[in-house]
Amino acid sequence: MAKFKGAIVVDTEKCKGCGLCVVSCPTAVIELARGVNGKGYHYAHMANPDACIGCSSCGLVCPDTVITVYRAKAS
Amino acid sequence: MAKFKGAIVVDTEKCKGCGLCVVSCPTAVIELARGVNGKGYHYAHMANPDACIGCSSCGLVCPDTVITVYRAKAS
Amino acid sequence: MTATTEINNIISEENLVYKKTSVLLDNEMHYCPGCTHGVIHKVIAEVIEEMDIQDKTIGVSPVGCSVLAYNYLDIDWQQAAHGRAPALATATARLMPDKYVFTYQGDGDLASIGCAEIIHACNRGENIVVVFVNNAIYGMTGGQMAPTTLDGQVTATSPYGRDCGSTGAPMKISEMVSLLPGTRFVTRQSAETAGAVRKLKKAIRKGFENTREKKGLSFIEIVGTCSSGWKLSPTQSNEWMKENMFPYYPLGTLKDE
Amino acid sequence: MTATTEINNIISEENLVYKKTSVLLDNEMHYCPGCTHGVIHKVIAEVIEEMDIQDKTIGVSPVGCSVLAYNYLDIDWQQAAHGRAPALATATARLMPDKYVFTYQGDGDLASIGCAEIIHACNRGENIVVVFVNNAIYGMTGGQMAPTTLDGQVTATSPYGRDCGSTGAPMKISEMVSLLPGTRFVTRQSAETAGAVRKLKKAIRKGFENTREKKGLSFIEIVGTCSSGWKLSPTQSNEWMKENMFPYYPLGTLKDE
Amino acid sequence: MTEEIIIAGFGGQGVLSMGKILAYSGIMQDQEVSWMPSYGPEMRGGTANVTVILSDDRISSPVLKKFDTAIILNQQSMDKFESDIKPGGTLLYDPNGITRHPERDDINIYKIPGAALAAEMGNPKTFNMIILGGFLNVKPIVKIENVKKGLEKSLPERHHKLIPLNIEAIQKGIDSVETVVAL
Amino acid sequence: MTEEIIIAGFGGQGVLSMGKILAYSGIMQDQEVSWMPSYGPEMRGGTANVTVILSDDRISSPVLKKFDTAIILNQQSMDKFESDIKPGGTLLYDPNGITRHPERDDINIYKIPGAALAAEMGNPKTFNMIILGGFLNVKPIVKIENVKKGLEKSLPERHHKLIPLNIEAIQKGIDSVETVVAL
Amino acid sequence: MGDVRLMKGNEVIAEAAIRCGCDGYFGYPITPQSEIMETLMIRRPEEETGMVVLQAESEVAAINMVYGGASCGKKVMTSSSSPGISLKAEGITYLAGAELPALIVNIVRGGPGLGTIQPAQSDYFQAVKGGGHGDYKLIVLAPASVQEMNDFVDLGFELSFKYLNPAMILSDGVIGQMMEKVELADYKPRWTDEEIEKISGSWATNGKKAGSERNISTSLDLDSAKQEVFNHKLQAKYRAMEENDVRYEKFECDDAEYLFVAYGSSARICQKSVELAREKGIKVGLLRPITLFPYPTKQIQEMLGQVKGILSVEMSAGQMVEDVRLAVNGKVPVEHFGRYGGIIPTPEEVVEALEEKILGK
Amino acid sequence: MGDVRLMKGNEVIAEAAIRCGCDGYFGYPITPQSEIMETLMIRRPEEETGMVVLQAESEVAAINMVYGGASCGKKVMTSSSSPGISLKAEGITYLAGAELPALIVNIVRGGPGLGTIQPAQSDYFQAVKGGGHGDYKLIVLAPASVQEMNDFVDLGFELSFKYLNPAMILSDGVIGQMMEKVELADYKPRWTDEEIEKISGSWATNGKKAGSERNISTSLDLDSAKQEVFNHKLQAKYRAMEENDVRYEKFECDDAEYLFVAYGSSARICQKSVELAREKGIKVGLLRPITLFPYPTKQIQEMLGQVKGILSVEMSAGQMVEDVRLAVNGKVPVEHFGRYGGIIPTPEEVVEALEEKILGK
Ligand SMILES: Cc1ncc(C[n+]2csc(CCOP(=O)(O)OP(=O)(O)O)c2C)c(N)n1
Ligand SMILES: Cc1ncc(C[n+]2csc(CCOP(=O)(O)OP(=O)(O)O)c2C)c(N)n1
Ligand code: SF4
Ligand code: SF4
Ligand code: SF4
Ligand code: SF4
Ligand code: SF4
Ligand code: SF4
Ligand SMILES: [Mg+2]
Ligand SMILES: [Mg+2]
Repeated sequence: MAKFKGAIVVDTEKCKGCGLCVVSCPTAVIELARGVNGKGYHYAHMANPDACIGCSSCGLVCPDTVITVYRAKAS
Repeated sequence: MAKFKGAIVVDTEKCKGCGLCVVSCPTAVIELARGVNGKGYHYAHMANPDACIGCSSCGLVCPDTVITVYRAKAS
Repeated sequence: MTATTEINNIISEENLVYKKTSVLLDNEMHYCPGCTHGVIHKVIAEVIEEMDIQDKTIGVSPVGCSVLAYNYLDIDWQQAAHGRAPALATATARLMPDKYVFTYQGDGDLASIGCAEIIHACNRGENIVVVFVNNAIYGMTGGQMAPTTLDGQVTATSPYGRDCGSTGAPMKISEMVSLLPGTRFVTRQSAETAGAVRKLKKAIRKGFENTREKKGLSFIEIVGTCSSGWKLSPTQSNEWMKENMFPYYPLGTLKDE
Repeated sequence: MTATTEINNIISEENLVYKKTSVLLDNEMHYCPGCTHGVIHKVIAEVIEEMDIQDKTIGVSPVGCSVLAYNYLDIDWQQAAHGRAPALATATARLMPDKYVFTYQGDGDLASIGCAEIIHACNRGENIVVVFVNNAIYGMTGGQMAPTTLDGQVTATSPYGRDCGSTGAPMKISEMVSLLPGTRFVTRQSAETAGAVRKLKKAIRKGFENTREKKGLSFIEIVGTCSSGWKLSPTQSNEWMKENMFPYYPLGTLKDE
Repeated sequence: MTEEIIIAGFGGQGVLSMGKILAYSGIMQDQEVSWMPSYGPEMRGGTANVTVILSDDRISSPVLKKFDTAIILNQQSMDKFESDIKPGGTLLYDPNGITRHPERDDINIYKIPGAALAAEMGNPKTFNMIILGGFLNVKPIVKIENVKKGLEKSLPERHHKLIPLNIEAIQKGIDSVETVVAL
Repeated sequence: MTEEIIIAGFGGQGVLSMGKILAYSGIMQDQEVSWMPSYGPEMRGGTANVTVILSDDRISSPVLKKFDTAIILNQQSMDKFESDIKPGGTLLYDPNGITRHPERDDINIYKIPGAALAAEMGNPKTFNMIILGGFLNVKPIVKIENVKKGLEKSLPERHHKLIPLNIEAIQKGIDSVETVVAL
Repeated sequence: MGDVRLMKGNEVIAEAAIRCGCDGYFGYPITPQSEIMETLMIRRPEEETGMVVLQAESEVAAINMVYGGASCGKKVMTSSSSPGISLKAEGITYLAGAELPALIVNIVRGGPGLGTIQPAQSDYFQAVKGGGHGDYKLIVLAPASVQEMNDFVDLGFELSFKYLNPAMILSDGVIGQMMEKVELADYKPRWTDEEIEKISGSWATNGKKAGSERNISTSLDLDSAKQEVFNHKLQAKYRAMEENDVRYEKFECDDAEYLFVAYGSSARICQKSVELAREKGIKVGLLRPITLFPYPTKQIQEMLGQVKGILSVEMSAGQMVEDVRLAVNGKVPVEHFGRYGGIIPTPEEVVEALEEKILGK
Repeated sequence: MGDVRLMKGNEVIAEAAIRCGCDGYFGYPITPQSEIMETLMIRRPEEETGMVVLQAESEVAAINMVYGGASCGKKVMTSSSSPGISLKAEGITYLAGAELPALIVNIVRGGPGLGTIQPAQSDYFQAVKGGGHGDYKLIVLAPASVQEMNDFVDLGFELSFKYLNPAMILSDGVIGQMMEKVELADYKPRWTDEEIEKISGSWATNGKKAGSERNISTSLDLDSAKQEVFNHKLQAKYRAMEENDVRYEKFECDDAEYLFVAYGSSARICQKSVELAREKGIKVGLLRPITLFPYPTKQIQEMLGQVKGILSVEMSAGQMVEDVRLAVNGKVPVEHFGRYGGIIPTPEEVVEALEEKILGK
């Protein structure tokens, strides 16, 4: 089991649904939503939150810098 | 003794007296004249004609292409 | 504890590990989804924040998709005529030697119309950082061929694939400028993975540090994507880039003096 | 037989070994005494005569002392804007692929203002010959600094000697263009001795032969003198060139494919 | 006869090509036509609109301020163009995504559920042809046979197999118009 | 007082600097001056001429067609400028290299063997000062002390040691003028 | 009727170039005219007619490629939009100075500087008075329809070769981006070497013919006396253009008491304004200069007996209005109405401007 | 009296730049103005005042260096001659579009193309109507003496900063190559960072100050509505220049029945022509526009009650004459006399032209 637990917050209104975070996540946390945001994009969201290790990969690769990443020692 | 005898003809009116032929001659044939031509240049001339071996060096380096070179088997 | 409450516990100030730097403005970027320009902007902003040089940094934006870079980074900016950013940066750096001056240029801007300006700025060793975004296409004008477009690549002005026989080989700019004594640091990076982004950040930081030490010109090429111009999705674009661009434009540092 | 009669005997048609080619016109050249441009003009004219391509050769003259090259070689000429000769030659060669097109350019023209045009023409591998006369100065405008001016060299715009720290190192153009896949033949020659002139002629001939075989771009740099700009006599200039230019711009062929 | 039309909506809705097919149809019946898009910044996305004019006479301005007909496909365009319809003119719109319906009472107003019908047809690309059909119902200024000829002329050969589907969509549009206000 | 002068000769004869010293001398006695060279193509060699005006009033055109005085130092310049001297004006020339002597009879004509005198002085660089002296003989428009001041002002410090030689040459020139025609 | 299509103005330029036997196009992308080169690239004329199409490294390179190609006696062209045309200024004056025929297309956008990419007519001065240095003129054609975008390519080359002077098509995004019905011209074959010899043999630098003088393409004459003579020759040529090749069009001018003068897309808008104004009972006509140089000065003067005031309508802050005023020379009031920076005036506001600025007087 | 020297116009430009506290010069050699940069290099101002002097790789680079330097709130300048100025066209319109102050010197030579290196005034249109694209204007100063070459450097910067608009000194080889007595200005120190902050803090891109908005130097606005508003602002600025900063000089105008209008070196020649004509009993005066933009339109109009005819004298085929005609608007005959392509008219032939073209009428 991972030593850290993580979580991300996506600014869904600003997300452009490019999917780069999805492929960058080592633990397959993120998916694009079925629904669209105000701009018509399928925004990213944590589909599998438990798997998040807070590695920041998604945040780093997001071109629109709409992901904030948190990480805590696994309890 | 050289196998060839040479001679050059300088178009003295067009010569600019740069002296490049002088230094290029392997046998020190050429000198710049004391007098000047119509343009005020000390033109090149064969000061030491006997030494000419017709090697064409002077002709080749003359920027104004005013030297014609002749060569004959040494008699 | 449900998953949601657990997440809510994690999401708190003290656990914050990654957020947008304040040097990035809130203006929404006009770039297409997945555009590499966004990642690069962010990385530059982070370096500026970390080095605490926001008040001393002047960016010079090109004509290209990043023409509006000034809308996104909260620093002073000059918007250059197409290809001429190195000329602006030259004057700016010489007139204000204590400032950090960088150009941000696309491949059309830098390698095509601005070829003379970049080569001469590199040769003079201006004390600037050049951020060169090579997406192998003219993004802004609708996807025409650039000097860096790959052999056979389809663009609006090479609709049957670039014919290098008649248009020349894709230009390897980093290789070229690394030969000039004026460049001190020449590196080729990318930005498609977290690791690549981290490396890119180190490179850009090194560039600005070189400026601080008045070392001369740092040239940072970033091989990027243009999903609109390439007519692929952003993720497909990354794959295409890895498969086609990286072999021709190998990543790594060419010069570090 | 007196010396004079002997000479008169030698001076006869059948003993002729060197004379002005008819491709050179009778117009007196406007160049300063000893200027390398004259030698190079002659050599090009001789190659054109020997290859019998006077009716198929188009010269493109630059802005520089050789702007009036069209007054001296009896072929068709285009007079280009400063630095742009490679652009003219590109169109001319592409529109008339059976012709021999060459540019004749100085170092200010080619390396400074025309930097983008020469690099892109080289990169595209245009089927032309480039004759590049590097005399390390702007001759025509009265001896200002060129990109190829040597470190410490005094010119009108570097009156205390070129300061490479602030103006950059003298540019090695042949080295640079030899890296571009579009160039097939890149060589650096000189013209100060008979031997050098003969070699230069071979190089220029090879360039035109490459054109005939549609091989692409041949780049022939000639390290030359500018006695007016250097403020030396023509013979002193040659010495200065050998001592100072040749070590920095070593003669020889860089590429022959 | 001169008909001055604005077609306005999102970038991806096929606004420009609908206009183009309409204009081509006009040519097929020997009319003068003009098709004038608004072209945006050197960037992607956003709204799109096109002014199409069909006339028996030489066309003067291709850029207009007042229109005989407005075909409106999103809210932004409704806000922008509703007031530009000439009194007595025509407004046709797809209510999908419209939050503020038209308010004028001096024009003819028609609705057509284009998006819904396209979804029904299982092909979102038929959307613009359905709308075109709707327009041809209320303003039959070009004959269907000329639309067909226009399609033949404007589509590349390899897409000609799609023409029947397009005609079907147009027919569907013709059949699906709902009158909101008829003067 | 206004004196409009043309000085014309070969490139190497010091025509321009003679004009400059004359102009500087004018400044030293608080006159207005102008010095206008003809500047040739971006190339070396050839002829040189300069128009120098000294005046107590503001100077209008620095470019003139007619001159009070012409100082002529080669044949080409004689051919070009002889006719441009105002009736009653003055021509001063060095006969060295002149194949066609001046023919006008409505002007004052003076000869000065400048080249010969310079050779005599063993310094060809004094040539232009000798000519200047000749001019000052026939037109003493500036005082020698002002010429001296002008030389001081115009020559870089390191060349000040040459001033006595220059003054000597000027004196030689003043003493060596020969009148050809005096009206 | 020939080949009738619905096409964009920009695309038609490309098509017309191929069909009129153009030998070479050299360009650099810039909105709103990149479709010209893109259309050419798609059409692959190198396979069909042998035409050379090359994306240059810059506008500067492109115009100098044109200079090279034109020097060979070939029909060559380039296209760009405002900032790119500014970069071509040196090359353009060289073309004029070397008396070379060539076609330059400017699809104007809003300026100054990088400006906007929307249509404008603010490059009139640059085109007509000379963006480059020296006393030279371009032949400037202002199409007002897609059909004219087609026709003026051929016409531009024709005039350009007639006078050995570069010609410019001055248009904007309205005409460039709009589609209209266009009847394409029939294909003319490219000139053969023999034809070029006949047409341009006395100056084309395509290889010195044995027994004849070499040809030189140059704009240099260090001898200013000769340079002045050459300039007189240029001026005489420009006067001949003014004499023989002014083109213009009139709408509803017979009974006009007022006059719009407008070119290109503004003229299209003014046509509508004429209709609208006449509905209101204002007798206004439109004179549309087709050639901006040579300018229809005489044709405007001929209207002066009849009209009481003139409104020059342009998408600029007031440029062509100077040429109208120079023609009118104070005889009747001349005012300017313009929207600019990328904004297109509506036919309605043009009528309002007429009422306010001319009738209100 | 200050520092009086006998200097060439070109040299004085360099000297004045150093003395007026210029921060940077960026240029590229071209005859007949290379002495400007050469003088600067000899003077080594980098050691004296800290001024940066850099030989750029081209005119295009030089003008864009000026754009960069001007963006920093610095006093920067460039100089060139006709072909080089044509290459700067894009950069110049960018400066105008970004509202940047800068000084550009054009020592005009005969054109078009490579032309000659002799003096000419055939770049008037380019300077005054706009060589670059878009609706913009330069402040154009035309010195007629070496003293004015000195004075207008400082004045050029002053006006340029007053209006945030590039200024041009339009001169030629007559003034550039001639020597006259000149009183050099006293040294002004270069602006300190604090002064720059005060003068240009609201726009200079010299580092974003904490707590204040970042500054951006740009000419782009993709929104054409905003671009039009911006253009209106520019136009208002140009009108303000016309209101407040027209400069001109009159000679012998009080009783004049005829008028020469001429600028720069032509005005010097015309001064002599006035003398010559008055010797013949012709009452002619001279109005010399010092600012070519803003143009002394009103001042010409004020002469119209008095004069019977006007001769515009320029070393061009007839450029400024259009502005004279626009001012006169048909009230009296206006004719042009010019020599060009590098030829300078003589005072005598100007008088002849007056007699023939104006008095002969
Ligand atoms: C002088 C000039 N020429 C051309 C253009 C049009 N133009 C705008 S951006 C661009 C190319 C952009 O490509 P690149 O530099 O690769 O940037 P990208 O958009 O790909 O990031 C061109 C040609 C212009 N604005 N100005
Ligand atoms: C656009 C432009 N810029 C500058 C010049 C001035 N100019 C003429 S020749 C020249 C440089 C010539 O030097 P180089 O190319 O080295 O030739 P050289 O005379 O040494 O043979 C320059 C700067 C010009 N004519 N046009
Ligand atoms: S990378 Fe950013 S913009 Fe792209 S889908 Fe993920 S959150 Fe959205
Ligand atoms: S922080 Fe790491 S594990 Fe968590 S979602 Fe982002 S990429 Fe996946
Ligand atoms: S090289 Fe030629 S020009 Fe020079 S001195 Fe010899 S002959 Fe004369
Ligand atoms: S031919 Fe040879 S030997 Fe004779 S003069 Fe010339 S260089 Fe000397
Ligand atoms: S066009 Fe390409 S470079 Fe431009 S924003 Fe879109 S993806 Fe990025
Ligand atoms: S200036 Fe130099 S390059 Fe020019 S002709 Fe004289 S020596 Fe030759
Ligand atoms: Mg790109
Ligand atoms: Mg050189």
